[in-house]
Formats: sequence, structure tokens, C-alpha cells
Amino acid sequence: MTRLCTSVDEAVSGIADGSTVLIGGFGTAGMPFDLIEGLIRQGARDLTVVSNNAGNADTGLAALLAAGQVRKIVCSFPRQTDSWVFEELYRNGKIELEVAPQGSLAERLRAAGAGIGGFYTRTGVGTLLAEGKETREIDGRTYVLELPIAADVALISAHTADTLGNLVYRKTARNFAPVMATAATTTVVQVRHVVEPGVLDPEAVVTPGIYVDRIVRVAAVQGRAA
Amino acid sequence: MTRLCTSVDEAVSGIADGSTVLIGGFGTAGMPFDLIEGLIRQGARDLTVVSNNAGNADTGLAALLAAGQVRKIVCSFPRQTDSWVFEELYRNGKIELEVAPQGSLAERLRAAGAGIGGFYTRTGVGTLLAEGKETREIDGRTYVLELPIAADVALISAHTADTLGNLVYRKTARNFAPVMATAATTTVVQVRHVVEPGVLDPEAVVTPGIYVDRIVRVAAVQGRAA
Amino acid sequence: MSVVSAGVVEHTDRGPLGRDEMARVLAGDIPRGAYVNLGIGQPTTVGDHLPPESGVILHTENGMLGMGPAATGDAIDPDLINAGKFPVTELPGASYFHHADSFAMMRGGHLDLCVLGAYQVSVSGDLANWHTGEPDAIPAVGGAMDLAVGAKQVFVLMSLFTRTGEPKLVRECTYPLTALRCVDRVYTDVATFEITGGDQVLVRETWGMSFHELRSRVDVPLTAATP
Amino acid sequence: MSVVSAGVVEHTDRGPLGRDEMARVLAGDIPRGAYVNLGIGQPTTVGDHLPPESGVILHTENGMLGMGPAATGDAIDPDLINAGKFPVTELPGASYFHHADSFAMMRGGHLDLCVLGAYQVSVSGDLANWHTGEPDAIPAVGGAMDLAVGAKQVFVLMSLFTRTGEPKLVRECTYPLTALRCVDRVYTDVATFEITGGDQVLVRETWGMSFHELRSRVDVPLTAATP
Repeated sequence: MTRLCTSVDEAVSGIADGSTVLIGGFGTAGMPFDLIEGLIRQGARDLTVVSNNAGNADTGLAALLAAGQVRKIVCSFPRQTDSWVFEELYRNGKIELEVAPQGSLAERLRAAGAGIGGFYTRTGVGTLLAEGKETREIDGRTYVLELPIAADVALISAHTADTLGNLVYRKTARNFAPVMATAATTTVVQVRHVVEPGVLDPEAVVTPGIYVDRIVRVAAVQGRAA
Repeated sequence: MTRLCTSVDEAVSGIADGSTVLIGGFGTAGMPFDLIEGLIRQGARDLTVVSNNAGNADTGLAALLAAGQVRKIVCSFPRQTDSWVFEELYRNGKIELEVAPQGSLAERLRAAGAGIGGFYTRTGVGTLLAEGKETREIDGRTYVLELPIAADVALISAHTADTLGNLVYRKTARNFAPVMATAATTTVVQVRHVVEPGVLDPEAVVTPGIYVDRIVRVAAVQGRAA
Repeated sequence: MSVVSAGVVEHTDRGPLGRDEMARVLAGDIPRGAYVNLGIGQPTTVGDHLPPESGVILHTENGMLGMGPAATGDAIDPDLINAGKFPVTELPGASYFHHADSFAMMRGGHLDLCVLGAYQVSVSGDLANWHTGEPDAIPAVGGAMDLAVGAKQVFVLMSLFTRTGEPKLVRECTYPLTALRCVDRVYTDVATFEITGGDQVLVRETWGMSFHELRSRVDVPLTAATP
Repeated sequence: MSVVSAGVVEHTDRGPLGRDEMARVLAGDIPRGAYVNLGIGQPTTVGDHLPPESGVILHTENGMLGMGPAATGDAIDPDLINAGKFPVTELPGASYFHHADSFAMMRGGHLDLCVLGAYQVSVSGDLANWHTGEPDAIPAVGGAMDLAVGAKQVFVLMSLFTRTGEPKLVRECTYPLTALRCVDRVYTDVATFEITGGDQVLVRETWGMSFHELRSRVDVPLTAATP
């Protein structure tokens, strides 16, 4: 059942040290800034974070990294011009990095949510990122076996939720959130708006409430994605 | 590029003998009746049809079976009380049957559309439907390897299309259509309404036009899903 | 009215449950707010015993959460059906999705519970419910295998005996299997069972039959639930 | 202005192409109505040369088809960005989808074309564009590997020589690979190449350099395109 939380701190409560935490967003679009700030206050350490990037500038995921709470990051693109927090930690050996092709990252999250034990993809065949991974010929083509990424917690952002946890997003801020919501034991969502059941168009719900455990409404911040 | 056809016959033209044809619908909901009638007129034979059921009563897929155009059917549930056309063909050895768990059928179609060479699922492990299929232990659980189902043609039904081929569906008539649209070389869609680009809400498009090759508008029929 | 013997609640002063009563007993054990899939046939009737205040949200594998009761009259819409292909309705807060998403939901372990019919259930929770195994039977599995492996809990709803009196709770299934070690509870007309994964099945409650009589009629080691 | 020699169109009366001209040449070869993904960096500029009447529909891997030009002023929306994280706009007929759906579209072979930058391309069409291989480089792949294996055609847009004059069209890539045998065409400042899968690379056109001069500067067997 989906719980509507009255504060960000309530929404992120109980995240244990050593957890695997999925963090939505592509760059800053769809990044759950308020939940990350809550996680920094909450203080869980030794985290493995899965997110497309490794933080931008000094807020959001970058602030979580700076707080020293993250042991390892799994992402596709940690090398952005404003990923200086990550870069310093990485160069000083203070954070582990696993790079995955962006599509394999998304599909591995989906697999975890869909009960798929593993899948064969052509992405990465013959490259450094397939080293140590099993390959296989299927129908004359070579594929690499990728395994699911399941997590303890997903922190994501959506535009509007109803009180049953059904979610809709806004434009490209949708990105990883719907698959991450399916791959975590506990999915926590920050939203701009909360409405009663029946307000969202059932044909247009992107994440059904079954995937959502906690919702918290946050204020809109100028120039920042919800 | 998506082509708006002026007739059902144009929409189903060129389907070759021996083709694998995906036919949308769950029972009669979402079944592309007009396209199937077109396929009967068009006359392609020796078809392999992939559809959830094996036809109901004497229309739609059942009529295609009765016309003797189908060599083999791949489905999850051929045993409905009104699947008499299939039953007679089957008992007389005039049609081949491959039964697949409904979820594996849907996922195999998705895999074909998503470039997945194969995937491991727990569904079917230890049952007749996994016989002859490879199994594997992953993380202490047994999985069976399932392979993609790619097709030459998909015949599906949607509610509204724009002229770029973007589709929305109606209620549970959506069912297999979105995954089938991704798994076929040529996807043909019958729709109730055609609108200009920009009319459909970009957040609510279910099948992006990239998956759609031909659209044809058909009249609504009383008591029958679009 | 109820007699407690060896820990089992025994309702021996009345006959076995009717089909509607069986559905009601099972419905009473569904947790508030659970996401539930009701299999086609008898399991569908469990929905009649889930009032709105239960907060239970019904999933139908043909692509919907928030399914409402059967549709009648003008509410019948050929685009809105359940897994048994009967017209149903939509509740506020419903959502639609395609088949791959619907089965990802099932297979990914997100449904709290599914209710299935059965030909046989074994001591270890193996389920046989899709194929009689007769040579001329047309095999048809639908979503049964996906539900059986995917739902967090699997409740079976069935009569305990066949028409010819054979028990359907067995040491080993003789019918073709749907899934291994997947059943958690079995709700029947004469007793409710809990599959524990051991070599015994727990009896929670009986109707029209004592625990001892039940033991004599079922070729499976039965234990009384501790009260 | 153009000289045809050995089948290659040679524009030797002018210098190599500028970055904008390279993008324009490539854009001119994109078929009408194609679904195209433009990689981050220089490939993005190809979009400036695709007028609405081209009917080309742009995909961005962060979840959108029907992407419009860069957003400016009040049209900037932090929720609407391209793969390079720059604000963009939405065209009529656009659609949004999540990352797994977006990459399923790429990996499933549905995009007609993608345009990527490169460190190196080999005779057989191997692509190296994600990692310099230097020990202290932070590896970052993004969606490059998915695009390279998934798009029906891969066009590379790059300068032919490094700043130190090393050709980037090579017999074997020395940089870490992005994907094997995936590149179809290479658009550079001095020539346009076609990878045929054989042991020769086809030269279609040159700028500021003759076919013979090109041959002497690139350590790869080159053939003239048949006119």
C-alpha cells in the first residue's frame, strides 16, 4: 500500500547503511533533489548508488557523494564537465565506479522489476564493458549476458501522484524513474502535486501505484525539475 | 515512415505466403477484425499466427483459421468454449499448435522488439512447457531460457492514430498491440480515428509512430472492439 | 458452533461450504489494501466478497489495475474485460498497461496475492491446474504459470475431492505441473490448509468434517495448526 | 568546381570543410522521414541542417521522439532536455517514454540512423568513441554502445586527422572499442567514406585534397567509388 508522507524525512526514513539506492534523473532532469537532501540528513552510509550520471555541480547526487555516504556508484556517464565532486573522490580512490552502457543499465533495472534472471544483449560485445561477462551466439550473432540490478530503495521524482500512488511525469524528466520504481523493494517518490484517485487519466498513468510505497509532496523550485 | 492507407486491402497488401503474422487482441477485445478480413481476401497462405487465443466463434481470427490460411498457431490459451473452429482443425491434424505461457509470449515479443537475444524466466520451470528448453541457476533459483518471437507482419487495432503513426488505445483493448507493434518488420494498424500531429498528448502516446508502418481508418461496429 | 480440537477450528455441526461460502472465507483472509489477481473461473467470485473498504486493488492480466465489479446493462464495454473475457468496470484510480508490462508486474513479484483454481496441490506446494494430461486434451495455459511463480502468495480455491471422491491435495501431483513449490494456502469446501514447505500440511479449519476424519480421507500427512 | 577522378568527386579547388559544412553534407544524405538519433557534441549540430520539410524525426535517448530545435529564452524548460543535457523543444507529434522503452527502441533496430563522433573508425567499421584508454581517464560510455549496435545505419562525423596529424580512419582501432563492425559511413572534413565490410574503404567525395593525396595520408586501403 502506498503511504502519503507528511515530510521528506518521513519519506526517506529507515534506509539502512549498506543499501543499494536507485536515484532517478538524467543530469538534473527528474533528479529527486528533496529526497537526496533528506537522505543526507538521514545519514545512511556505505551506499551503492545506481544513477545515470555521477552528480552535477554541488547539489543533488553530487551533495550526497560529497557527504561521503556513497561507497560505489553504478552509472553510464560519470564524466560531465560539472561532475567535479565525483571526479575528486574517484581520483583519490574514495569511491568505486562501475560503468554500464546506458541501455544495459535501463534494461537491467527493468529485468529486476520484471522477474527476468538475465538477458542477452548485443550492446558491449567485444568491448571492455563485456570483459568477464559471458557471451553467446544466438542465430549467428554474438550477445553478452547481463544480470538484473535489484535495489533496496528507489528515490525518484514525478510530476503528479494520486493517493494510490499512480504517477505521471513531465517530458524528459520521466527518464529512469518508471523502471527504477519497479526494481526496488521500497520506492519513494517526490511529487509536485497529489490528487485523489480518479483524477489521473487511467490511460495515461505511467507508473501504476503498485510500484510506489511512499509519496511526499515538495514545493516547486525555480529552474529545477520536480 | 508511416503511411495512411485509404483501404483495408491496401493496408494488408504484400503479405507473403509463409509469413509469421502477429494478431493483436485478447479474446475479441482489441482484435483487428477488419485487417483479418482483409488478410482473408488477400489470401496469403501457410501462415504462422501468433495471438493470445485461437479465435472465437466464427469471425476474426477464427475466420482466418477456417479459411485454411494458417499452418501453425502460437498462443497461450486456445481452449475457449467458442474456439470451435480451431478445435476442429486441431483434432483433424490440420493445424500445428505451440502453447506458451501468456507472460512468456508477451515477453518474447517484447524481446524481439527490444533487441534482446533471449532471457531467463522462472515461468514454466519444471513443467511440460519448459521441456527441451535450457535451464540455468541464477542466484540460487532455476530459470528457463526463452527466445524472442520476431515476425514479418503485425496486425493490430488501436483507438486513435495521428498521421505520424502515434497510437493510443482504449481500456483493456490495448493488451498485446504495443508489444506486437515493436516485434514485426511491418506493423499495420486499424484505428477508429485519425488526427493531425499535435492532437495526441505526447505524455500519453502508448505506441510511438516509429513502430507503425501502415494505418487504416475503419468504421466502428456495434458491440465490437476497435 | 465451533469446536477446537488439536488446534484446528472444526465446524462439524454443519456441512461443507458452498462455493460462495468458500469464496467468502478466502476473501476474509486477504489483507487490507493488497494487490490481488483472481484467476478465471471460481476464483473470480472472491471479488464479490471484497467490499470497497477492504482497499484491495484487483489486477487483471490483460492489462489493468483497479478493476471493478462485473459490468451489466449499459455499462458493458467490449474494450473493458477481465482475464475470463467477461465485461467488467473501472474503479477510480485504475490504470491500463500493455501485456508485457502487465506480466512484468506479475512475474516481478509485485502482486501480493493471487487466487487460482487447481486440479491438484502437493504437500510441497506444487500446483497442477492447467492440463488434465489426457492425450486428446487441448493444452491451454493462459497466465497460470506466470501468476503461480510471480505472486508473493498463492492461494488455491478448490473442492477438496473430485466428483469421484479422489482427494486433490496429494503427496505428488500426477497431473502436469503449473509450477513447483508455489502454493501457500488451499481453501476447500471441507478444510483450509497451509502449505509450510515441510513434509506435512497444516490444517487451519474444517467444515462438516473433523480433523480426524479429514486425516483418514486425505493421503497426505496433516498437522493441526497450533491455536 | 568539382573534378571527377577515378570515380571520386574531388573538390580540390577549395579547402577542407568547416564543422558546419561537414554537418550540412551529412544532413543532405539523411533520407526523408527517417528516424534519427544525433549523438552528443558535434553530431547534434546536424539537426540545424534538417528543415521541417525533411520530415526527419529526431530521437533523444533520454526518452523522446519528435525533438525540436534548441530552446532559448522563455522556452527553456528544465524538464525538457536532449542527451547532451541542453534544453530543447517539442514538435507536434512528439512522444515521451521511459529509459528502458527508449533504449529498447534503439537496441531493437528501429532507428533508421544515428550520427556519432569518433576517436577512430577501422576498415571493417569498428568504432572507438567512448574512452581514450589513458590510465587516468574516467570511463563514461552513455548510450554510445547501444546506438552503435542498434541503429540500422551508423554515420560517423569527425575530423579525419587528430591535432597531431594522425589519421582516425585506421586498419585496427587502438582505442577501446565501442562496437564491432557497426559504422556505415564516415563524414570528415576532407573526405566522405563508405565502409563496405570488405578490406577496402570506399571514398565518395573529397574536399581540399585529391584522392591520391588522401591515399598517401591514410594507412588504409582506399577505393574510389564508382561514379
